[in-house]
Amino acid sequence: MKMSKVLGSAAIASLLLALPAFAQDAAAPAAEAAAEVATIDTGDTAWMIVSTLLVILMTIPGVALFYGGLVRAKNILSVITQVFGAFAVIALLWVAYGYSLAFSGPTEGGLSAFIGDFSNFFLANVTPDSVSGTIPELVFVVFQLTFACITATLVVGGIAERMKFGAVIAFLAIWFTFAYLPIAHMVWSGAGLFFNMGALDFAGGTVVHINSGVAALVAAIVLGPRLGYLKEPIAPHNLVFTYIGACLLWVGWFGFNAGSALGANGLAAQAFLNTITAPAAAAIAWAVGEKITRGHASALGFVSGAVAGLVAITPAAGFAGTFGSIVLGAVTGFVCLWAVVTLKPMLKYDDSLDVFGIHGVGGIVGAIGTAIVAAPSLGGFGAEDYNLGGQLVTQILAVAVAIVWSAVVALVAMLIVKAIFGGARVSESSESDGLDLSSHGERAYNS
Amino acid sequence: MKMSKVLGSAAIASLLLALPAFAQDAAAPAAEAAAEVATIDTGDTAWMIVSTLLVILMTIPGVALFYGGLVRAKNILSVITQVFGAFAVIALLWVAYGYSLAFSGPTEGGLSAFIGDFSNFFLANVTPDSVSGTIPELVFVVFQLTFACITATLVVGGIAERMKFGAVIAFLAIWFTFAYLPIAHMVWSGAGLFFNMGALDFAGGTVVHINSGVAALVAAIVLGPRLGYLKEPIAPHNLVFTYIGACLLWVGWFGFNAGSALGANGLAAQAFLNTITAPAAAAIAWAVGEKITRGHASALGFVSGAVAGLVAITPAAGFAGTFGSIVLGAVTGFVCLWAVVTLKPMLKYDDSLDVFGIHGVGGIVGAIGTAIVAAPSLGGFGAEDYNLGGQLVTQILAVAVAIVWSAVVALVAMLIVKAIFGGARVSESSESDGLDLSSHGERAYNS
Amino acid sequence: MKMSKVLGSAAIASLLLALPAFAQDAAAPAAEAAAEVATIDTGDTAWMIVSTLLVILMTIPGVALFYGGLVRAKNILSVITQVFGAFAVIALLWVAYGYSLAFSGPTEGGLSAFIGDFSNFFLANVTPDSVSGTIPELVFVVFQLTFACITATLVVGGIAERMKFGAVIAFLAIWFTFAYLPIAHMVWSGAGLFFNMGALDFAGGTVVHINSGVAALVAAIVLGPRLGYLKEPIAPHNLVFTYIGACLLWVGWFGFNAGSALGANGLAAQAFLNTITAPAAAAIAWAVGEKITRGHASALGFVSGAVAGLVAITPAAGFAGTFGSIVLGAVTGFVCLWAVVTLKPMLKYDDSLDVFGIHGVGGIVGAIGTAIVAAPSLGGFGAEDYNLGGQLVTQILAVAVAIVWSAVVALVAMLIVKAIFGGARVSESSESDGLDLSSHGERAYNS
Amino acid sequence: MKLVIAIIKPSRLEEVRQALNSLDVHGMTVTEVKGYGRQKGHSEIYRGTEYAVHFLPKLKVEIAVDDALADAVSTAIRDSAQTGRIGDGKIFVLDLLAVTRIRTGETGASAL
Amino acid sequence: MKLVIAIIKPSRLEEVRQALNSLDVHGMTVTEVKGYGRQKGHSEIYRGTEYAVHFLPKLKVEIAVDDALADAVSTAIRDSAQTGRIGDGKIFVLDLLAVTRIRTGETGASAL
Amino acid sequence: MKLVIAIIKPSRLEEVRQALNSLDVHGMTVTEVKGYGRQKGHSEIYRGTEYAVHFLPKLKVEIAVDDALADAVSTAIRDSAQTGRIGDGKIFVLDLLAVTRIRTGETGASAL
Ligand SMILES: Nc1ncnc2c1ncn2[C@@H]1O[C@H](COP(=O)(O)OP(=O)(O)O)[C@@H](O)[C@H]1O
Ligand SMILES: Nc1ncnc2c1ncn2[C@@H]1O[C@H](COP(=O)(O)OP(=O)(O)O)[C@@H](O)[C@H]1O
Ligand SMILES: Nc1ncnc2c1ncn2[C@@H]1O[C@H](COP(=O)(O)OP(=O)(O)O)[C@@H](O)[C@H]1O
Repeated sequence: MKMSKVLGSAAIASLLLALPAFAQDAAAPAAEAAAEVATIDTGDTAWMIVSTLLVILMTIPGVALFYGGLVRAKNILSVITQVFGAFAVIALLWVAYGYSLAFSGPTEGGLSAFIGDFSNFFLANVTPDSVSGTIPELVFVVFQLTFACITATLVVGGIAERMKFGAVIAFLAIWFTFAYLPIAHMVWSGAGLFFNMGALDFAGGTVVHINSGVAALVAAIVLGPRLGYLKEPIAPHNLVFTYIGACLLWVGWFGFNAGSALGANGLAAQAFLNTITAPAAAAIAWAVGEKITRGHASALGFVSGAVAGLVAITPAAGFAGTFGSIVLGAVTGFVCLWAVVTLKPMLKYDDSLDVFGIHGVGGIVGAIGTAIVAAPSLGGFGAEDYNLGGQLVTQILAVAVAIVWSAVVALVAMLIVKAIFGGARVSESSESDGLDLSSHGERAYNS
Repeated sequence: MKMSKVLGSAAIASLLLALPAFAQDAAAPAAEAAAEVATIDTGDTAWMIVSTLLVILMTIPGVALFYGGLVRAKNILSVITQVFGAFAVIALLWVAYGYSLAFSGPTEGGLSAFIGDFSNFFLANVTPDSVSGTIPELVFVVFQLTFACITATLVVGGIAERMKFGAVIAFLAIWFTFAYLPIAHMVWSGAGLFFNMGALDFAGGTVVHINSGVAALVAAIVLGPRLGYLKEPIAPHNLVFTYIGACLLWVGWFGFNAGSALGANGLAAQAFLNTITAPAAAAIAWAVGEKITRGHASALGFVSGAVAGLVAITPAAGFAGTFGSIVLGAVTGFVCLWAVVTLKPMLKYDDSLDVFGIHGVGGIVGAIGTAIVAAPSLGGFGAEDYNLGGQLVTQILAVAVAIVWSAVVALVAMLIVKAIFGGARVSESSESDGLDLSSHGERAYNS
Repeated sequence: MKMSKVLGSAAIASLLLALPAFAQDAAAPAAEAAAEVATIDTGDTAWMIVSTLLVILMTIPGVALFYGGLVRAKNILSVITQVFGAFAVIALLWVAYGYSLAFSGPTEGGLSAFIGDFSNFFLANVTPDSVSGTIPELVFVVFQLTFACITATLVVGGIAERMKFGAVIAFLAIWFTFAYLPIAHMVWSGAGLFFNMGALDFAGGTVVHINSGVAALVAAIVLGPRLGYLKEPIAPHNLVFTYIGACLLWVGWFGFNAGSALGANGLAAQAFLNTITAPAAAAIAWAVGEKITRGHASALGFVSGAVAGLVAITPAAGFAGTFGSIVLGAVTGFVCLWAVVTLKPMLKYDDSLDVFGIHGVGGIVGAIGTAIVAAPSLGGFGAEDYNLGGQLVTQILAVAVAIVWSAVVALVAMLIVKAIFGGARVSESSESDGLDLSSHGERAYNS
Repeated sequence: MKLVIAIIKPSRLEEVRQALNSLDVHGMTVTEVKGYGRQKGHSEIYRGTEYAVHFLPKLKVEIAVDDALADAVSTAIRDSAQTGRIGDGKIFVLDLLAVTRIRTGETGASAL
Repeated sequence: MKLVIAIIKPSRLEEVRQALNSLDVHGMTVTEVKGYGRQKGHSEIYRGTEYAVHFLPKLKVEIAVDDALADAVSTAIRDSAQTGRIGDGKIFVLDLLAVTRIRTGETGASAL
Repeated sequence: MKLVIAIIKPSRLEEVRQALNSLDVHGMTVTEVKGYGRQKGHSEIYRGTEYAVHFLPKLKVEIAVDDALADAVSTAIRDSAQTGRIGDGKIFVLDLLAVTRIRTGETGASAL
């Protein structure tokens, strides 16, 4: 088990056997950790601790504000409370069984390709001196905890302004258990299916973004549109909050992407740089697209583009060269603008805050694009014997499996929740009074 | 003196001689530092620098927003300015004599059990190359500076919406000098009373939270309730600001708690994990308590619970096991909910923003609870020969002394301030116009 | 080239040959890096990665909120979008040619004293394993990128509420290329003019603050005042946003100043401490000044003073002793208050958000003050053979050159932009409707 | 002329506006108000303190019309604003002595 | 019927509401307004620029009542809203031609 | 007495206030309102969804005056509020039966 954990924790590091230059330094930890006397590197540990809290900053208040500003004033508390509640619940579930199911278990045989086991139930056998790579295993545990939490909270954007609070939490808990954990295991565990297929996902484009985007879409469709959707205006009530949220997402994303190097090194630096260039290019692309098609480059456009770019670079952060990251970002900016402005109205679903349009679509573009930008011939850091065609197939395969898996689980979870809560939606009058008042007994703003 | 400083700085590290596993690594620094040629660890230094700025982030804007959102729109500037002003003043006082009185002085004899001396007046003898443990002494100086600052600003919540600006600052300066400094010395200095009693306070539950909670309560009582208190509604004017503040408190608290390990290591990792689990459990507990007693789980409830949990885990962060931290958090969530919802109305005092209800009560629960969750038999990291009963007594003793000390100083300080400023309260008309306008000549919101 | 890059990157480190105590450790990296096999220090790398994202946090959302809260509700989106757009564009320009022109090129001859060359066009020859000092060169690249970005966004405050969006971006791109890059090169490159003159600028007082303050002033004058300026009230629409922005500026500034030590060490610690004491003293000075002259110490006064103090300590952060930083801060607080309250109305220019009054004036006071506070006789860390008089002359010379250079480029850039965009200002009706609606087709606040 | 003042539920504004348009009434002034009446308010709780909120958000719509149109306008508003649930609001009619269009100085019905 | 319009200090609303309740008047509409009059405003300073603020926050309370009640209502408001300090406000009484309850279509006094 | 109600552009308030002062009218009540009329609104776009905004920000200024002053006040407002561009607003004049000053209980013109 220890062995597989180390592999698990060193999953990303291992992927880098691809990268010529700093392969040694990067892969070293794994080996070392496996050895009898493992020691930690305080510099790597410092950076990973910071990365962990950065991802928390992305979630609370990052995601909460990004979403909260986009809803009407009567629903903001409901949205930010759903995010906060989900964060707290998923954090405890992660400690209870999430980490164990995602990263423990045998290296092969049985279900090991799909899910781990309970050998670390409530972090059994994980002590302050357990080491994973060059950092304390507990740091790896909390770093991964934050990924699980933010993924769940992202889904909130799809069902905003109409779902019962308890139902939201229950839905996310079920979905986390049966969709997030297996997919995280498949991608990052040494025993995982995708991991062994050689799928590239540096910081979780598939696990986090495709996964949450698809779940949000399914949930939104099952739930049905908000009252008055497409009939009356439903304008964002405070774009400054949305802007603050987007900025905190960007800042926190450095922990998310550069942190996925699992150390303070040149790989982290490249991932950091790509996490600036891709969203910058995507923000500009989205704004230019708006300017051309609508005559105005909007504030919401800039920040939406940036988030789309961040999503797209996530799986490629450590594999793309500087130029590749710019191109990937720009392309994603245009594609997501199209998804939000053209695709959504076409299909008439009410994904309230465009979780699918930005995280789902952006995640897919990123996951597939990773195969391209990782190509050494295109300035990427893929292996010497890199086979673009083959990698493309692998990526598409992984994406397809993830989409189907997440969609099915989300659908079933919604049906269960509907059954338990006697419908997942609040009453019409509660919805028109606003969820802040009807679900939480408060209003956000008073004089 | 140097010796005691090192002990002081390594106080927490030393406590960990308790912890079997990583005692060596943790205690090593102290020894090393004592040796002639001390060198710093860049990884530990990086983490401690970051921890320091995280605690500043907790204060400005963290505490400011958490409190500011809870007052009426006409008083928000007064609250956030009191926080900002107190931060600036206490920071300078810390550099002038605070650090010296808290951490310098002889190891025994005279007042050494209660207070230090002036040997580091204006940081005399502290140069960029002085070392404390594995970090530059100056890093320890600023890290501790932030603790002093946040403690003072927390008190602002108790006297909000009615006290003269100058009086607030003067009161805090006096209280800082005669209550914060001695208690910090007693707990953290190698020569300190509680330190030598063996009281456990990992990150300052007694020094920071009990201390400020009690001072706020006393000040609030001396000051009397706000006009219209319990007669007319005094609703929070912007719960989104309160939410942002709470999130920044949580994020910053990782520097506060994990930073108190004074390095980037497994101990920091355990403290970090506990700083996620305890507040998560407390937030859920508070919300569930509300749901049961009032029918709604509120946004304010979730964040209040989280803060209560953060307070409670503070003294126990490095001593509690994962499970213990969850239990401690949950218990605190319920107890603080009771303190705020039942105790306060019962006693009719107007602790405007529940500093006592959350920091005072939460701090007491945490300080006493630490004795329990630290027990190895309960998965804690107490010493091998850990004696729960004895530790309980020690903790309760330390808490009692701190409460009395802080209360007496706060009372005297208020009386002095009243005398100097001809009453500590603003005029009735100033209070009903709002302090923003009457004390600062501004309004926060214009079109 | 590599050599000069190393010097460039180690520029600050080298300056510290001045500092007796830790000169060795500080300068070591440079040498080391120059050697064949350079290795990174993970602790230094961790801190520098964090410093980089802190400077981004200062910019988005820091600067955006600080400025956004000061404008009227109808223009806030335009301001924060200008900041966001500028950040994205300058980031890409930096990667494309900015880094190369600022830090590459021959060590002497030709234009090397004024500007670099294109040898690192699109980061050519910079790989994840290139090392600069004790950190990956890519970390140095992104750290410097953030300086370029924030400098450009600071200028936005001068032209707020009246300039065409495209014109703002174009103006900043031109000014960045012909003013920021050369001045950054002159100050920080081993081949730079000021660098070789021995001008002291620890973290960019001249490059960032004087530079942006002067550009903002010139742009504001060329643009002319806002409609109704000095006739009707133009009050800040949300001082809480301004407060949040100011706090994030302060927190982020630790990355800016302490990060300029390029490592996690005692020098960084001193810079960190000074970055607390100077702004604290300046905030108090400004507030006291207001209290005396106007009867009220205001919230806006406190935060404006703090920012002024941060600006002033920037060039001196690593050279000033604790006491010197306090004095420098206090003096700057008073001077900038005067500049904003007395000088501006006197000269009747409409520097909307006082970029010149705070960054320009504060930067000048700081740059000149650095010569004084760096004097060992005054507790500073100047070289043993420190010559105060001579240093003063050098500093004033550097400041003068920077002022003229920035002003001329800004003027020309504005004229070019006016020509291209058929006037740089929006129409009168657009201005009175507000730029949010007229330039971006949105409103920030809805119900 | 008459000044018709209607207190309606915020959600009905769009319907009312369209109903008036179909009567060729193309001008109105709307104010956000708080209403108190038969419709019960709600209570909010913050940190355990409960506040009874008696006043509910409503919109006040003011329309100046020619005498001839007054009844038609009232009826149109009643029909378009009605939900049948308590709190639908009221319509008040006042006598309007004079009207001036500021831009042109026109007065009387032609100023509407 | 009459439409009684009172401009009062925000802090007096609760008293006024209760005074009207005791007259069995259970309906009113309240608007946040800014008032200008004898009561002096204040000045605000931002970064040294001083703004004279002439308008002060007030509440406008509108109550439609049967003629018989009009005087009683005015008196009740005057007594409950009075602080004796400048800026207490005014009470205006207008003639009200017609009232309709939107929910039911009732008109006249019974619609109140 | 009369109650003069003017709907004006927000940017004209200061001019109107001064014009009234010069007529020795030192009291008024101002409300932020949204206006609908000939003046076209605008459209806003968020994430591709377009919203037509029909209502524009206006200010409602209410002035109670003695009959004798009513016309002068109307004229003063018209002149000071006029920009000549569409959307300048309207002036309505209503009959005012009674006025009371809450502070003193004075009634009639002397209460103004
Ligand atoms: N006497 C009144 N004077 C002024 N406004 C009134 C009066 N009575 C009711 N209103 C307004 O009408 C709204 C609806 O009245 P309410 O009695 O709640 O329901 P309904 O109109 O269905 O009887 C109230 O919220 C209030 O704004
Ligand atoms: N002529 C008027 N027309 C309309 N409203 C008025 C008039 N005079 C005063 N008011 C309103 O009454 C409020 C109080 O009037 P003010 O003269 O300040 O004090 P007082 O009512 O005690 O004389 C003002 O703020 C304004 O809202
Ligand atoms: N019939 C009406 N009843 C009430 N208010 C009206 C009426 N017509 C116009 N208004 C108000 O007057 C404002 C200006 O009217 P509008 O027709 O746009 O321009 P103008 O006054 O120049 O003709 C509108 O925004 C509205 O607030």
